This record gives sequence, C-alpha cells and structure tokens, in this order.
Amino acid sequence: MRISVQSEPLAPWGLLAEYEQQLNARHHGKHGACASFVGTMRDFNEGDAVQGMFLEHYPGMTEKALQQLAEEAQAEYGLLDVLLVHRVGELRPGEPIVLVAVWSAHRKAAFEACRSLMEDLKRRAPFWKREQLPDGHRWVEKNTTGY
Amino acid sequence: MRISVQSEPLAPWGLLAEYEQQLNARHHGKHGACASFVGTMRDFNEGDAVQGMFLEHYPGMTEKALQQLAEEAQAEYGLLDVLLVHRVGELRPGEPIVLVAVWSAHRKAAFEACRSLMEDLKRRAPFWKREQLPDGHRWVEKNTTGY
Amino acid sequence: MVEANLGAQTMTIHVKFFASLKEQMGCDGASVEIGEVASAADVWLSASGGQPMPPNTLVAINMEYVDPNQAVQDGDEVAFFPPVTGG
Amino acid sequence: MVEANLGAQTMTIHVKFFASLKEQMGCDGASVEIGEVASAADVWLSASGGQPMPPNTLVAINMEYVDPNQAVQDGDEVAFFPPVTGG
Repeated sequence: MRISVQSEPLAPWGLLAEYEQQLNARHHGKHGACASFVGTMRDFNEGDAVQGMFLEHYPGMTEKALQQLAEEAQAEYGLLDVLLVHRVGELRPGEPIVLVAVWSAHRKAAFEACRSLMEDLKRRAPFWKREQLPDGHRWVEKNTTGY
Repeated sequence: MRISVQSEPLAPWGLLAEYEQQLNARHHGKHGACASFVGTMRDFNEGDAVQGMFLEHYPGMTEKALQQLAEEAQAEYGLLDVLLVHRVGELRPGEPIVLVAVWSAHRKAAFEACRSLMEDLKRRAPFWKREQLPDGHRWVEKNTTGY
Repeated sequence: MVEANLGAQTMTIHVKFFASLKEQMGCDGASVEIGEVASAADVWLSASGGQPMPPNTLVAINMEYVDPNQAVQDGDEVAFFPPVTGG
Repeated sequence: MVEANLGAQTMTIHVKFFASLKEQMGCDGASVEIGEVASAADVWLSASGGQPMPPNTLVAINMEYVDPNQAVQDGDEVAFFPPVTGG
C-alpha cells in the first residue's frame, strides 16, 4: 500500500507502471483485477469558467485520513493492494488531482472498492478547493454526488 | 475512441499515457474523470493452478462487437472518450488481458460506464479462454459474475 | 427473388466453429450448400452431419448475433461458438 | 487528576483553521488558554472571540474527527474547517 500527498504534478500512468512493478514482485499472478480512477481539474464548474485552482490540505491529518480510508477499503473488499496519490497546491486545468488504484483477485471487489474509496475520500479527507474565476476566487462548498 | 485486439503483450499504463496525450489535444480541461480497469491473467482459477492460457477470438466479429459495446457505452453514459484493448493468443500468468478506460466530465458516469462496459464485454465479445493446467488443457466454460 | 418458389436453387453458406466447438467438430469451418429457405439451425445440422447443437451455443450471421431460427442468405458467414469468456 | 476540582488550572490548546474558515478568522491558528474542563466547541468560542460556529463546520482533535462536544485535553491540537472538497 502506498499513500501520498504531493505538490508536484501528478503523472498517474507513470506512477501506476512503477508501482505495479513492485507489486508484481510481491504477488505475481495473484491479482486478476486492477480498477483505477483519475480525477482531473476541469476548466468549468457550476457553469463558470475556471482558470486555476488551489488545493489546501491539513498536513498530517490528510495523510492519516487517507491511510485510514485505504486500510478500511482493503479490509472490507479483501484487496491485495492500494495506491492513493493526491495533489495539493496550485493546479491548472487538465492536471490530475487524484489517483486511486486497487488490486484484487476478482473484478467485482476492484470495481466496488475503487469507487467506494473515492467517495470516502471526497467525504472525509481534509482537502479544500479554491477556484480562480475570471473575476476573483471562491471556495468550493461541496462536492457533487458520486452515486 | 480506440478499440484494438492485439497478440503482442499489453502494457496498459503506457497505452493510457500515450492515448491521453491525444485526448488532451482534443478536449483539454473537459474531462474531470477517467475510470479504468485492467484484467490480468491469474495463476489460479476454480481452485486449480494455471500455467498458461490461449485466448481465441473471431477476427472481424470481435473488433466489431467491441466497437458496438464502446459506442453503446459512450451514448448511454455521455462519455468523452473510450479506450479498449484486448489481448489474444498465448499468455502467461501476470500478463494483462484487457484494458478498459473511459473519460467523462464527472466521476459517476466514468465509474458506471467502465464497469458496465467490462461486464458487457465479458457477456458479448467473442473471446474464449483455454487454460493450460499441469495435466492438460480445458476451455473456460463461463465467466464469474461481476455484480 | 423470382427463384424463391422454384425450390431447386441452393445457397452457399460459409460456416465457422470456434473454441471448444471447433475441437468437437474437428475443423474450424466449411462451406455448405443448402436449400434456399434455411435457418442458421438448418446450417448447423448440415455442417455437423445431423448432430444436435450443444446447449448454450451462440450463433452469428455475418458477425452479428442472431437467434438460431434466423434465415440465412446465399453467401452468408454463419458462426457457431460456445459462451464467450473474454476479459 | 487531583487538580480537577480546583478550577484554577488552565490548558493550552493549539487551534487551527483551514480554507474559508481561515480566511474568515483572518489567521491560520493560535494557541489559547482555556479552563481545564472544556469541549472543542468551547475552544472555538475562545479562539473566535465568541462568534457562532458556522453550520457544517467540521472539528478534529489531534487529527481525528470528533463531535464538537468532545472534551479537550491540555496540549491538544484542535482544528476547525469547512466541509471537505478534495478528489
């Protein structure tokens, strides 16, 4: 399991390729399924053009909360592994914000765990988005529903 | 949209990285969500050790069926893009069999479309698995349920 | 077609078998001649030498899934295969 | 603790504000001295100069979510923030 919060640009496919090499060394042939999700910054939200975003977090608590969520999902769905990386700081449209990937023996657990982990992250992990609009900034007040 | 069937080893993360570059050129900032699934050959099935696998397909119909499934999912979920790659021929345990990736504005559509497309593929795309066991081979008779 | 009622014409149908069905039939396909009013199920009987079609066999005409009772046309490619197991 | 009934001791609580609440309070945190029986909500009142806590404010003590009525201990880090919007 690897959990991280980073201010550098997030390259999800490179991270996955790299992580999966280690993972194959640990349980080659045991995982039949990997489900992943990448959330990316859009250039629109609630009908407005968005030029940039600042992602604030709570250093210490954010990592701890992500770790708890990943461990809960691993236990609940019997996952073989979890990779969870979240971006913070200043972002431009088109840049990835979050990567959630889970590995399991069968696909049902992978699909369900990936989605559930992403929803839990949105509901419980301490991150806050401030959007830069043409005429000022605003804090995003709540996430869209995921189900 | 890109659909392909290949007998060469399938490197899902490299394919995704490459495909997403083209996709960003087309609709940069429009997709907020990418859900993907990679199915990998396990070294066990139904309690038996599996040493290798041969994946047969129906050249022509297989590609046509995958194209139809991808177009149906795109229409039903309002997807921005779909990448679907399936391996055929001789495989070893640990090798990826299939990659399904979908892009959409919001995560609900991406999660649902990715899973639904994968289930439709399992139900309708003409592929057949023959497993190499220690004492001979057997055709897989049906897939496990995904829901 | 004008010939439809003559009953003397035959159609050429290109038959394909896949996976376990190919092993069972001992070949991956054949061309069969069949009367001009025929279904995919009739094609099976002709191509298999009268064997019953295994339960759950899937049928495609020209690479589209069809019901076994679907009529075939001259020159059609008719495929028979077991339940699919990809992904 | 023996001192529990004396009422004269105080606790030092490290307060943090995040996001819109940080902007609203004009600072990202402070250390406050508070009586030795106090809840997170009491810490809010002390740190905010008596302002009402905005609806939906989330509260964490030592980086764990808690109910605002949860008691605080000397040296605790108590954080107040709006609904989270990551991912």
